[in-house]
Amino acid sequence: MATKIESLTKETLLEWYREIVLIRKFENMCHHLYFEEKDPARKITGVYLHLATGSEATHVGAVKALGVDDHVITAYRDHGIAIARGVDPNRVMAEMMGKRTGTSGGKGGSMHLADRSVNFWGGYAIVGGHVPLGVGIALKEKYVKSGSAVLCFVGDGALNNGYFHEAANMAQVWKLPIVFLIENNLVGMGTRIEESSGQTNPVKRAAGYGMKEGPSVDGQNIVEVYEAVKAELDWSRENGPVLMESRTYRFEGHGVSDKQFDARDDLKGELAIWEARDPINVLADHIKKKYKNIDDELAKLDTEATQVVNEAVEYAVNSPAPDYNDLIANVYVALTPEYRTR
Amino acid sequence: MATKIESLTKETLLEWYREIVLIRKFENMCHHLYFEEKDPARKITGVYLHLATGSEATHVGAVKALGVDDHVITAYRDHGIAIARGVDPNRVMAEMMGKRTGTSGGKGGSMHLADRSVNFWGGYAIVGGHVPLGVGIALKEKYVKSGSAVLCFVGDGALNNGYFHEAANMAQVWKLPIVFLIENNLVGMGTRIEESSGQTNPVKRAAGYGMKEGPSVDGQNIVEVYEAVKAELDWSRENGPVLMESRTYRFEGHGVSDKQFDARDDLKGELAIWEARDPINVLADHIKKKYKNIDDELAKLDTEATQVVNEAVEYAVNSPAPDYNDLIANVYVALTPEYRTR
Amino acid sequence: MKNLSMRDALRAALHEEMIRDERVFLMGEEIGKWQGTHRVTRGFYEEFGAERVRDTPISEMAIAGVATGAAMAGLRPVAEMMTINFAFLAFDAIINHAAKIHYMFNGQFTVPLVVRAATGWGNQATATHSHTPEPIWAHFPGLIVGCPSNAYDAKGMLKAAIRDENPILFTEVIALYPKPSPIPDEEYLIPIGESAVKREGDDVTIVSYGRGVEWSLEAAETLAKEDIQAEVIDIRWLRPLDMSKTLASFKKTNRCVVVEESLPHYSFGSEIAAQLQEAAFDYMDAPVKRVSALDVPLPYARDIELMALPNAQKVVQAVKEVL
Amino acid sequence: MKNLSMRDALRAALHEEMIRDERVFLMGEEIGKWQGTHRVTRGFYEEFGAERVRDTPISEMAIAGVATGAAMAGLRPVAEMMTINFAFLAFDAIINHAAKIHYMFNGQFTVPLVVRAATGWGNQATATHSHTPEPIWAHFPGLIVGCPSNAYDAKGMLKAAIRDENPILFTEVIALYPKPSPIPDEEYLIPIGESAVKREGDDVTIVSYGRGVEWSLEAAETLAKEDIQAEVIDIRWLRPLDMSKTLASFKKTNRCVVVEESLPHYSFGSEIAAQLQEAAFDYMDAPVKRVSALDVPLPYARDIELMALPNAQKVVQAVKEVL
Ligand SMILES: Cc1ncc(C[n+]2csc(CCOP(=O)(O)OP(=O)(O)O)c2C)c(N)n1
Ligand SMILES: Cc1ncc(C[n+]2csc(CCOP(=O)(O)OP(=O)(O)O)c2C)c(N)n1
Ligand SMILES: [Mg+2]
Ligand SMILES: [Mg+2]
Repeated sequence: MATKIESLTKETLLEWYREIVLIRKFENMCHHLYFEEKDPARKITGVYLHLATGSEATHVGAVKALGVDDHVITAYRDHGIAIARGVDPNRVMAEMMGKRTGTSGGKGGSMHLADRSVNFWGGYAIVGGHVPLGVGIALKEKYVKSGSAVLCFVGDGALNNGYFHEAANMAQVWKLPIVFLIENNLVGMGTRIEESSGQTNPVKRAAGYGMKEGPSVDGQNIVEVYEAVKAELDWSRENGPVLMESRTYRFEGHGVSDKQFDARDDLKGELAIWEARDPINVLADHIKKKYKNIDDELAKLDTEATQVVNEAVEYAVNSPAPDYNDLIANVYVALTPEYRTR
Repeated sequence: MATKIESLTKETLLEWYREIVLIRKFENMCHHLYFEEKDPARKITGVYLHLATGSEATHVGAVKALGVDDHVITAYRDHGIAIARGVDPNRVMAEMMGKRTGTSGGKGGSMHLADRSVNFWGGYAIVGGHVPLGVGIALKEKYVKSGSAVLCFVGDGALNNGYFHEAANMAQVWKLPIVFLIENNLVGMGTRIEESSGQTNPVKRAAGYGMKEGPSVDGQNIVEVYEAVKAELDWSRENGPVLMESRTYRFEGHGVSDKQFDARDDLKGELAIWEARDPINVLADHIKKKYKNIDDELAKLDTEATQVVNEAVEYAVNSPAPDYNDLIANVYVALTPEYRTR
Repeated sequence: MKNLSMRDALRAALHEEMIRDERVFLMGEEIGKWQGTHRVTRGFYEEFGAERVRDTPISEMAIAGVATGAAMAGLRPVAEMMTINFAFLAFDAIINHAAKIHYMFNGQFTVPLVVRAATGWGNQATATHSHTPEPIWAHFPGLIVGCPSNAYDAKGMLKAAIRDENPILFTEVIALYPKPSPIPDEEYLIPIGESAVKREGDDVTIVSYGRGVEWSLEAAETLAKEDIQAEVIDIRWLRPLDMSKTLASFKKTNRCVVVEESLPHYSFGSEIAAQLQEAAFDYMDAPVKRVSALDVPLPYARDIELMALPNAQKVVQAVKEVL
Repeated sequence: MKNLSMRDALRAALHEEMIRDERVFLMGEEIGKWQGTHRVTRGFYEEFGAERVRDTPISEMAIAGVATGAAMAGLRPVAEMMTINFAFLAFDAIINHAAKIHYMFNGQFTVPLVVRAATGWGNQATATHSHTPEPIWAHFPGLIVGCPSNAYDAKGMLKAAIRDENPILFTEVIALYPKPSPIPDEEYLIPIGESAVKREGDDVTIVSYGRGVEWSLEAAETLAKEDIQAEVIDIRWLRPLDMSKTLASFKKTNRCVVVEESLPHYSFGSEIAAQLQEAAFDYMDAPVKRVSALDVPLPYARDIELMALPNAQKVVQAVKEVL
């Protein structure tokens, strides 16, 4: 690790720092707008909002390993991945608020962010459902022999779903360029990995598919995540799928409608241990060790991130809501007679 | 192997021989009644009929390992398993002919044999669908602490289905008494295991569930199958599920509506190799080696088996067909008002 | 008699049945240690333990399939699908296994299984999480499908379901969980396949189930102010479908509006309208009108989502169209 | 012009579209080396190779899901479900993914996916293998659902489906595979969402799709001998549902019978009847009658299975009841 960080430029490290901090502030702002904001015009509403504080190093590190023509797809815990992939935070926040300027025009919401222009494919909320979609994208890239690969985030809980099993096997049979990155935060809602899974070491599942067993990396350490995902993506371009793991943690409850630490007292102690390895601090420590007198620069990035988030909120608040025409639009791609038979 | 056969009584070995031969003749009779029989009153009809010639040693050996209070469940290739478990061949044949005296009253047919009275649970035709049912039966036995276990046959092709994955994991998490016996005949319809599965060694899939990796046995050798299944069933009673394999072969096409060896010329050579290890001959050779001058006894069993099959046909032919009352019966357990609120 | 929310009425039903019959057990995602996503099983894990309150992996096919096997073997599982949307993953397990087994094996096995599932929408849950697909499930013989409209019914219906020998899909409208009804102290059951008149009236028949009953009753109050008396029928069980009260009412009012939270096509309203015109053609003074969700996948943004949702106002308007 | 069976007409459609557009590829169980369970893809593996004719594991969820992903990414997959019964395992993949993605992401992605599936029953395939559930799928907006009634339509409809940008469930009645129609040598397409008058008549309207059209036409011939002229409408696409020809016909005949191979409740007949009484109440001289399968899981035994199946005779009888 110490050696690897040496090879990264200051610019890169600061950019990563900026993004991690931005995502953290973005998530905290979402939390605030949902729970504390009083002005209805500024509130985030609805029954689902899954924050990813704690997993920022996993999200940013993995996404940074992608080339511009590579792809990323994930489940509902998707804000950080969207931002890391370069989706405009204004449009992400607008989506949270259900505005027409949102990435999905306000029709997808927090769980269904996507931005086709940066090959960020969403944002799906049926556990496991996005995994075959990711495999399908990889199939296309192999079909056209592009050399591009797909990064598919998979929750530890999602591994027990039939979708993962069938899609993983198919990817292996067809040797498709895809990295299944198990985002192992040890829990799915309130169920611990030991309670849900006969196999508690996710990468050991690779054997069931004759798939390459990739590394298990420290998900709080962005450099380690980046290096490992990059290597596995490159391997997968030529050789087929890889199953790897990033060990991380969920600092908040599963979603807004629950509070993990209310419901499962037995998990209480664990949070403190993981908070001690906050991905922001882990990266800041690296940077500070490598560059002396960097504190002002980091503080400036913090301030900038706050500004970006505040701006995103203003942008979202001031954006128009979708109307009836939006409600009925895009159910089908236009079924004009001429189109239908062209 | 040589040592193991020593411990078996002559009576047992001859009984097994009788059953293997009976099943073979039964299957051949089904083939005849479907393809060659001219008299419509004697024909087996319909679009599905899956014969299990070639797998008799796997079926009989595994079923014989069950105690009377243990359970067995399987897919549609179920005739031999039914007969081995002691279901009356008359009623099995009646079911093939869709008669009211059939095990399922003529409503289930070849694919849905079952006999509750001998803990033979069927007979299912959605690939993988019976696997969670078997796990549910095992759950019940653990719930009531009976010490009984479940034998669940699973085809090599069925392993790639979400049902298997989810049910296997759940069985492991709950440590249920069930043995998943992979009936590996190398093919699902026309698709070879290497073409369908990233992992071509079925027992290696156990790792994905943290499950006990059981043995891979020679499925043409009834003694080996019996010993291994018995040991794993006993292990599972105390410790939870096991994944094991029996390597066998399908002498016929997948079902009646296809002909494997027409559709896949590339598989042609293989059949001859496997026919050389016909389970009947393998067992007969063992018996003949162990007991001198046994030929007459074996011949007598052959003749008896022929009689049983012929009788079954007559029984079925002379049985009544179900009528309109049967058609509408058993959709629901009676919904009488008194019942509904009792 | 005490007031209980539908959540607590369901909780009481489960509790009573678990006490009454040791074979009854629960399985599902987050029902135990986490106390249930909708808190219907709050406290059960602590009271009944891990054998009878079984937290499962995220494996809907196996939840339904394993519960079916356990039911065949003699237990009486109550499986929870966190929401009915996820039950789509168990479509085969429920429709092509649980609902077929009794028939297919000619009565050798029974499947006394209850699959509970939260249903309904209107809280920005988006397209994949906003189904109320009861009619789709009720298409298939072998399955019973019920959906209560209030806490009182919920308790009696769920208890009847748990005691029944058939596989039952029992859906619970999320928006109704907090709503209270007076619940008697004595035990009661509501028979499977029995619809109910929830309000009497001579001018128009409104037929509904689940949350639609609430909109219908609200609409009936509004209409009453204009001296239009609506009779409101709660179907309660989409299968077996009891048309007796609806038919009797229609023969009196000669006009009918069907109200459903679900999508319009090949649905609840379709079936009720088809049956009425078939069975009571000579009594029809106007076409049967249907009020349902807008025919779109449901969106996230609050305002347009609410535009797509039926409500009392839309019911009032439909009634006026058939008068 | 030559006579082709529906099987060969479909084969020709697939073949032409694969030649025309390199992005079109096939995936499914046994479609390649095994030549297709129903032999629709016979010879394709040899001609197009393993990249474009992809044999899959027995993984219906992944077949539908992977095809959906490939479609989003710009390919034009035609996925085969060996039979529609197995598509129940892909219910979520098709309904809650393929059919939602275009809407949910506000048009960013399109899903030009065709899922072909063999449908129908009547050959002792038993309860789990005897579904004709098109109406259930057509309940959901975002999906297109088509089912041809003959070889000519099959070719034109499938070609249109492959060129369309929407996810489409395309079902093919097994009993119709061997039946021939004359097929023109020139290319033709049959527009999505267009129903057809298959026989003209003034006395009664018979509405159907798939195999029901055959029974309806046969019934019409029988009725013609008694001087009853039936107009037969083939709906062809259950979604989008084109009621224009049915309505026009009904306004002329004032009587209607709906014929379907599927189960009776919450189904095709329900929707057609509901729409007719809603849109043409003043034209109704009799209730709309429905002819469907008996409301049971289908049994194995031949005779009782056939009792449960609709047929021309039952259609004739229903027509007489509405006259
Ligand atoms: C098929 C399905 N079942 C259940 C749910 C409800 N649910 C949403 S998230 C979740 C937990 C997923 O856990 P994991 O995959 O570990 O992801 P994490 O939330 O930890 O990021 C569950 C059970 C769902 N959305 N889809
Ligand atoms: C879910 C599902 N998909 C497809 C089929 C069609 N099908 C029937 S048997 C079979 C092959 C199964 O192979 P395997 O599990 O190896 O069993 P075997 O036939 O070799 O005994 C297939 C694809 C089915 N019945 N169910
Ligand atoms: Mg997790
Ligand atoms: Mg096999």
